[in-house]
Amino acid sequence: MDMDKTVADLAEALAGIEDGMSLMIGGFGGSGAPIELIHALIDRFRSTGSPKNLTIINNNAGNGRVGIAAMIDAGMVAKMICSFPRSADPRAFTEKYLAGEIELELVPQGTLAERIRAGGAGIPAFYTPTSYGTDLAKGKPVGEFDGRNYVQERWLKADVALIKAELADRHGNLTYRKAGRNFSPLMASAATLTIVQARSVVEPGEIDPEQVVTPGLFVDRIIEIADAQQEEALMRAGVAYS
Amino acid sequence: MDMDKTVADLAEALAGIEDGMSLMIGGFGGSGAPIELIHALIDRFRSTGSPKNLTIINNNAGNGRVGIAAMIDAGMVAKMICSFPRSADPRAFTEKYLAGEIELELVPQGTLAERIRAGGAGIPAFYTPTSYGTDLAKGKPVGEFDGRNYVQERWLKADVALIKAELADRHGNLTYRKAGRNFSPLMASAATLTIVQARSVVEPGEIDPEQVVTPGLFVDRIIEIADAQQEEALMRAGVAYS
Amino acid sequence: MTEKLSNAQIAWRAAQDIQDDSYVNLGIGFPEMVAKFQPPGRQAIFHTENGILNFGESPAAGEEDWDLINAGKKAVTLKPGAAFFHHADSFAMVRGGHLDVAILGAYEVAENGDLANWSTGPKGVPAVGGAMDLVHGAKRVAVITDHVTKDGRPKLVKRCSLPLTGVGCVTRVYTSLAVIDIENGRFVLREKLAGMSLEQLQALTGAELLVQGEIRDLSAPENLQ
Amino acid sequence: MTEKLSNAQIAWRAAQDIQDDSYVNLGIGFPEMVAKFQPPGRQAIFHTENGILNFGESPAAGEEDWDLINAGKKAVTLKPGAAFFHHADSFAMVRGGHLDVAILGAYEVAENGDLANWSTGPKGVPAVGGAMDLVHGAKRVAVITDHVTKDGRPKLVKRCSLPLTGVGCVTRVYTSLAVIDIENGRFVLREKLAGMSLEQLQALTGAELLVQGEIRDLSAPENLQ
Repeated sequence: MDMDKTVADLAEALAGIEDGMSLMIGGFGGSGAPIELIHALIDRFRSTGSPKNLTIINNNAGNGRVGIAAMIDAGMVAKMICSFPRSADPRAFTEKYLAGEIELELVPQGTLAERIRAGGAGIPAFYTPTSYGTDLAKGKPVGEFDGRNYVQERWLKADVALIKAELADRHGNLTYRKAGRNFSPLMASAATLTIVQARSVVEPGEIDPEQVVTPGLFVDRIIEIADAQQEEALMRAGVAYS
Repeated sequence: MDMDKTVADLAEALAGIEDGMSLMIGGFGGSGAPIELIHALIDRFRSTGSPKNLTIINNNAGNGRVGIAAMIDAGMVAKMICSFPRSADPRAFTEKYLAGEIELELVPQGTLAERIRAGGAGIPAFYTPTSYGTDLAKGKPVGEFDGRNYVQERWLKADVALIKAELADRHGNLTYRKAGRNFSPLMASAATLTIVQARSVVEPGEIDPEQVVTPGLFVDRIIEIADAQQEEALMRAGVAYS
Repeated sequence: MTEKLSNAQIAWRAAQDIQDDSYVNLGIGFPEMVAKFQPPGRQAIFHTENGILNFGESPAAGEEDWDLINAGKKAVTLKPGAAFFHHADSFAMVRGGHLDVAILGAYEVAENGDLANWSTGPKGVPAVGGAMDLVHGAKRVAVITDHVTKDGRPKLVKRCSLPLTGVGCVTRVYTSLAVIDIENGRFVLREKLAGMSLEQLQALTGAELLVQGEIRDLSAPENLQ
Repeated sequence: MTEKLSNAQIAWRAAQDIQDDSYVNLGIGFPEMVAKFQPPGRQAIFHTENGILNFGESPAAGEEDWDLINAGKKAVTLKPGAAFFHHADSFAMVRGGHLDVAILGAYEVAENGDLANWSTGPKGVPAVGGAMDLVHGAKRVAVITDHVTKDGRPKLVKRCSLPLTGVGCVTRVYTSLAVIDIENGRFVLREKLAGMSLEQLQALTGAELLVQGEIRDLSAPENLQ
């Protein structure tokens, strides 16, 4: 029968996310953040105590009291892998970090993107000039090519990716909205289970094949969230998901 | 003033291509092959004796007696870097190769694509499972990651890229036609000088920012060729560019 | 009873193992035939190296669009839900383990899973294409092949004598005579033609065939096109 | 005569060196101000790490689209000819040498071109963002900064004492007092405020200022907004 990756509800979309897993979460600040998927996962944690001890991979570490910040507040997150754990309102992460209750792996932004891309592309390691000679390169192998020094970086994969898309067809072909694209196409390729909330689910063929940004083979589950919330707007409105 | 990368004619588009340079030429078979740029370069060689001793980077090594095959026939090409120097009519390359008159660097197709992408992305080297344990890995460093063996491959850059696009705006933002995309976005990023023939040149803003495939910063010159020839059609018609 | 399966029958047999909703790459040439024999009710999505997902059959003669071709440079069509992408993204799909199965041809397959399918030796013009990439990454790498060469020598061997495409990469071989899994560096016989004895098959095979449990009859419809 | 240039004046001065048709990345915070002072008749195209080329000014209050932001998470607009792309492509532009100039802030710049601009030490929450990527790749990496810290210590130093962002990466520094090139591991003075002597400037600088040829007057329009 014709392929259909849509699921009935948020609970089904998030099934199988377990304690200790690594989650890549799309978005750069509030742009592209899959708030409904995140909040539904928080709901599950509140009602069942799971998933916890999660490693979250995102450029940032949450803003205000919603989204990733609310996951941190709820106590679901053991470790953040990110480039910039600051924001307009970084309290959720800052408090836990300074209390020693959350681990931080700080990765330069371009290296973070390239490591995720490498994870999706089957490239176990690559060399980059970024961070050479700095504290963030400590302990990493270095290599010299054509007289210039580089740091060897490893791929980054995850158990799950949570992604916000604009259009999704039932096969999982995706488009994104404006700069909401950011890390999401990379993360979709680097996770074992890629879960997408899309503003609109359409029939295969309704997205021009030349305009597909994430081809469907990277996507496992799709749920339509027509009126998704925007993290930045929630944060500015002072909303706390608690 | 507003950026304008269009040039007046093919001669201006190709200015500065000199003996001994490396040229990435877009296309996979006839799909995406910039025939008018190639043939204009052959014209220049015929009238001036230059450019010659070129290194050509393409998936294939020409077909029939047009395009890259005609460059080889004309005696402009010293070396091919490609994955598959065979075609429906591979005589041009085969004859020169068997006569020892042209050098071949054979690269697995995915490794060729990734090396070019690495060239454009500032990644001097990466590891891939492809070709491990085969003749094509001989002499290359190997590395073990998570118990599996990989081959270290180097980036590939070129002096010039010749690209066929569908739409180009004056800033150099490009779209491609169907599978004519193939290596072209990678090559556009990995060459010092990227020269594009586009079916249609449009004003900035006429290509939806979400549908740009090659952003303009990778492009240096644009020429509109409204009725471009198709290599496969020429080959099947028995055309020889001589 | 057939003396041996035709190429179409081998392709048919391989197609029966492709699960619904699979992402599949078929090597150029003979393996392309597998696409014709998808069981009714199942949908596989086909990937081609030059940047298309979910392409379909060849267009009618005269309807070809030469910007819409597969890795074998043959004109194809698109199915609803197709996508285009560039070559680096295409091989990210391959190398990154996103294809469920790749089905390739072979000159030789060794019992340790080594595959030789790109070069018959130092003569002529070497050409590798995407074969060395495809053997790494797809979750399952299968081979379809005649059981023996045109001059009767085994293609299933102890160790490959021809230049390798990949090391330890093949997990199943569909031949004109048998279906054989490669497990722990050994050929394990799963199916053989009913009219052929194990001894006959072994005599045509260059390494020992292990028997573990039932050996099913290998059969395929007659008159496949 | 100004005692020192304001931030706006430093940004204005840096903007004068951005050539027509340049591709430019401005670090978050103070460097973003450079975009306001492009000379008339010149067009630079601005890149932001989160995947936009050719973005424009902030929208009016209330008109923000929070999917259309820059690396500083500020709402922006698009100019005709803009493009979106994902983060790996965005940093391919950075790392691959496709930007003509990156203009960044600094805690310290050393005469060997080392830059420290991401961490003031082990206290608090460390955050690096794209700074370590931007310092490698752009054809020209310039810094804009006050000449001294708030408590009067030199920011241009012999060797950085704070954690490095990049090694030997800065080629020009625009300060509140001077324009200084970094060549062969030395500070070369190009411009200084007319009312300031070389000795006064040297006293505020943590490493020797080389003088090669003419030293021009550093000046910028008053009342820049």
